[in-house]
Amino acid sequence: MNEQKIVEIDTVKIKKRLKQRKAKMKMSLSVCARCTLCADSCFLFNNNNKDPKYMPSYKFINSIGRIYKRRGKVDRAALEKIREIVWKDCVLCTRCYCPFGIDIPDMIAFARSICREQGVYPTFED
Amino acid sequence: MVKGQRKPIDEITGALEKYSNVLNIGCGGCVSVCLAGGQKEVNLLNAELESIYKQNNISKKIEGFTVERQCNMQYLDELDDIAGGYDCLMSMACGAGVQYLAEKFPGKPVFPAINTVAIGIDREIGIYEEKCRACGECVLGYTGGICPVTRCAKGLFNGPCGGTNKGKCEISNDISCAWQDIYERLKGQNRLDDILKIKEPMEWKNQTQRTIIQEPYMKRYT
Amino acid sequence: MVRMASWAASIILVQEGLEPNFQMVCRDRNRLAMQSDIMGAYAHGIKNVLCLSGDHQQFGDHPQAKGVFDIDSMQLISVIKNMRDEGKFQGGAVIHEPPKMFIGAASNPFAEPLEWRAHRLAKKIEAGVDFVQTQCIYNMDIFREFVKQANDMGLLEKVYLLAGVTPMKSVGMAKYMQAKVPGMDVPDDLIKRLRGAGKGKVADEGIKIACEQIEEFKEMKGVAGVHLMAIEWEHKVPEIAERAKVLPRPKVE
Amino acid sequence: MEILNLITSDLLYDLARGPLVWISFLILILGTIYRTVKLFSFTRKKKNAWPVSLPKKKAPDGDTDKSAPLIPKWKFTVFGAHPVMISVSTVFHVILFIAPIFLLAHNIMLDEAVGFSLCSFPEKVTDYMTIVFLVCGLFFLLRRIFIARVRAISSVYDYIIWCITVAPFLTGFLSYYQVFDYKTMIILHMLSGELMLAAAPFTKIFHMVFFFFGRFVLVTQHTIGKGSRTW
Repeated sequence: MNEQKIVEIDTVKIKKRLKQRKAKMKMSLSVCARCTLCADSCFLFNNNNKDPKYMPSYKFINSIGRIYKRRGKVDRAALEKIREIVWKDCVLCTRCYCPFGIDIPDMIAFARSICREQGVYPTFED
Repeated sequence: MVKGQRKPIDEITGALEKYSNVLNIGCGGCVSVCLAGGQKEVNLLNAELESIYKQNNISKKIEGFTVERQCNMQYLDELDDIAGGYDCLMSMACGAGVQYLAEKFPGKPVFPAINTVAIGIDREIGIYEEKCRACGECVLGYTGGICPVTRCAKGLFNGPCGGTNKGKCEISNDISCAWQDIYERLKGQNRLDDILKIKEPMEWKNQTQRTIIQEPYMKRYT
Repeated sequence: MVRMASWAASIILVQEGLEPNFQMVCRDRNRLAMQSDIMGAYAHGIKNVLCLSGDHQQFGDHPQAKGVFDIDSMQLISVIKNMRDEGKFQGGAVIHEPPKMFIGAASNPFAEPLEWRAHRLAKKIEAGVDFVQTQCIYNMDIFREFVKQANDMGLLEKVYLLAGVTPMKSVGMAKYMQAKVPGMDVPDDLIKRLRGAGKGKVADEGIKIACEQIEEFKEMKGVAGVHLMAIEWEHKVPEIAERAKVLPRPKVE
Repeated sequence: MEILNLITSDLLYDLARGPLVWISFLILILGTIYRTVKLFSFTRKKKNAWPVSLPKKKAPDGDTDKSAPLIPKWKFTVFGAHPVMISVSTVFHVILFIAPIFLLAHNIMLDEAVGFSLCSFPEKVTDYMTIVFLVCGLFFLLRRIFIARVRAISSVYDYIIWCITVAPFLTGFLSYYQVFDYKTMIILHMLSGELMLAAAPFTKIFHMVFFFFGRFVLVTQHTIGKGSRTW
């Protein structure tokens, strides 16, 4: 089947991509007050015994947030963890609520596209 | 994605009349994106129903649950332990989701709370526009990316008809003539040759239920 | 509005010794019904068929009806031509007694985009049309331009173009047509002229205008004839024809 | 002891009540302007993406909820989901803004410095306000420590910001009642207040501006009003 090619993670490329949408992402990440009011707007959070890992804020802080924090210098293992978050824990239904109006789905989608570009995406073995 | 719209409340209460224990099932897919059938809408509809029943002194239990997508059995399986306790199910998914849910629980009445309207696009949050009728034989390549099946009231393939009225459709001044738009776009791209050819009658592929098997999976299923 | 089926009315006309023009619209029938009707009409001696898309069902008193529009007028022309010349139905089956139909279509020189109209006529000709009836003509400038363009493209040698003429009964009718009827171009000058005719003489002026038009069409290169549509004024047709000096009817074999 | 000496030194006292106040206000104002301008610069005016005319009817199938009884809409807002959190948060933020502005002591100083002052609340009112504020702050802190979902996304940074926000109120309150050494407290009060002002534009406290931008200006599903800009 479609074997996922193991390729070197190109951190330069990630950095370049981060730069493209730096303003919006950094602003969104920096103003998040960690208030957790977004939690209940995610039906996955409600369906999974209110497990914090399904909170919209948790998902973006630990995906795109993590990539930004390390300025793109992430390794394959980190990206694979992020893959689990952005594909398995989020369906991009775009319905999360943020009291400040932070565009969470866009950040998840951006994390997805960075992962995809690095050859890290859901495979058929999952 | 698929676009839907909630049914009028009277129709919903009418459908549920004989049942006292209802599970309202939302869908986190397309209908959630178009603000018609996600978790939030499930909660809203349930609250609305509860207040109606309370007003009329009817005792009914209405509960909600939202699955990732109702068009995939894997996600419907989440309902195995839940659905048993209800005497009817209501689905806020598109027509496909409702049918798959009904197939999963053949012994239970399943009612739709949504009218599935179209395959469409998000113009803005809350404004959705039909773009495709899933005719099964896409002609967008020669019509400049404007669908005559969806947009032309008569579904003409060799338009525009004589009723075009200053770029508007004959049936309404609010609808722009699809074929005028096709003409303008192709003219801009210097591709008018495309519509000079006579387009043969369609082979309508949406006349019977269709099943598709993607090429790489042919071997697996045939 | 529901009217008697065109094939039925046509049969009555055949029985009266006239040569009817059987109209068929894509709105009401799918390709099977259309081909079946063509066969039936031909069996009753109907020889002309006018292929139209049809007004949308939203007009009239049955707006909820489902429009068929299985094929469009262009495709209908091809289908009938294929029946006549190749002796085959659209599905490919052989017709033992192909209907020898004289195929007609409509053309509207006044709908946007104007410069495309001649091209659409060209498509109809390529599809196999024998004669074309135009929309009611009021804006002569645009019509002349259209005929010139069609002549330049060599279209009018391949098709009989019948210019549509509808005499105006009243100023109200002209204004209604100008504002409400899609694909109709009624210039302000015409309304002014009708108004200028004075009380009780508007109808006469309307007929006079129609006659002037017909005179011009007689001379116009590429115009084969006139299609006189005296809307809700059918009893006036003989009078108008007489005044336009198009009587007696030419014998056609 | 060295540090205590330094804190209570006249030099630091003069510094804190003199230039540092102006510097911190300058940072607050310029920083806020800078970041707000930036917000506008990387968002753009929203163009109408819909066709010139929309169908006049509500929808093809006309869902008119006229027959539906009015359900309390607030139940489906964030207030309905977390009434306590939202109430506490609102009170906290309101006091955060108005208490310092209308505090008598601040206004007297303002009057001495520039010869102009705002009206003041009675001292008793600001006193209670401060107590309420501190209770709210405590609520936030406990929430951050004990509620799993909040803990899951909390880091040292969040606690630091919490300290920066609460410290001026705590020290102000303590100095007013002359608990501990007054001079130390008042210097700490001034320093922490200045730190909060200076930090606001460049930390997550900037949500004070982003909140209004995100909810009133940007177009999202939860925009209040129509919204005019998009990313």
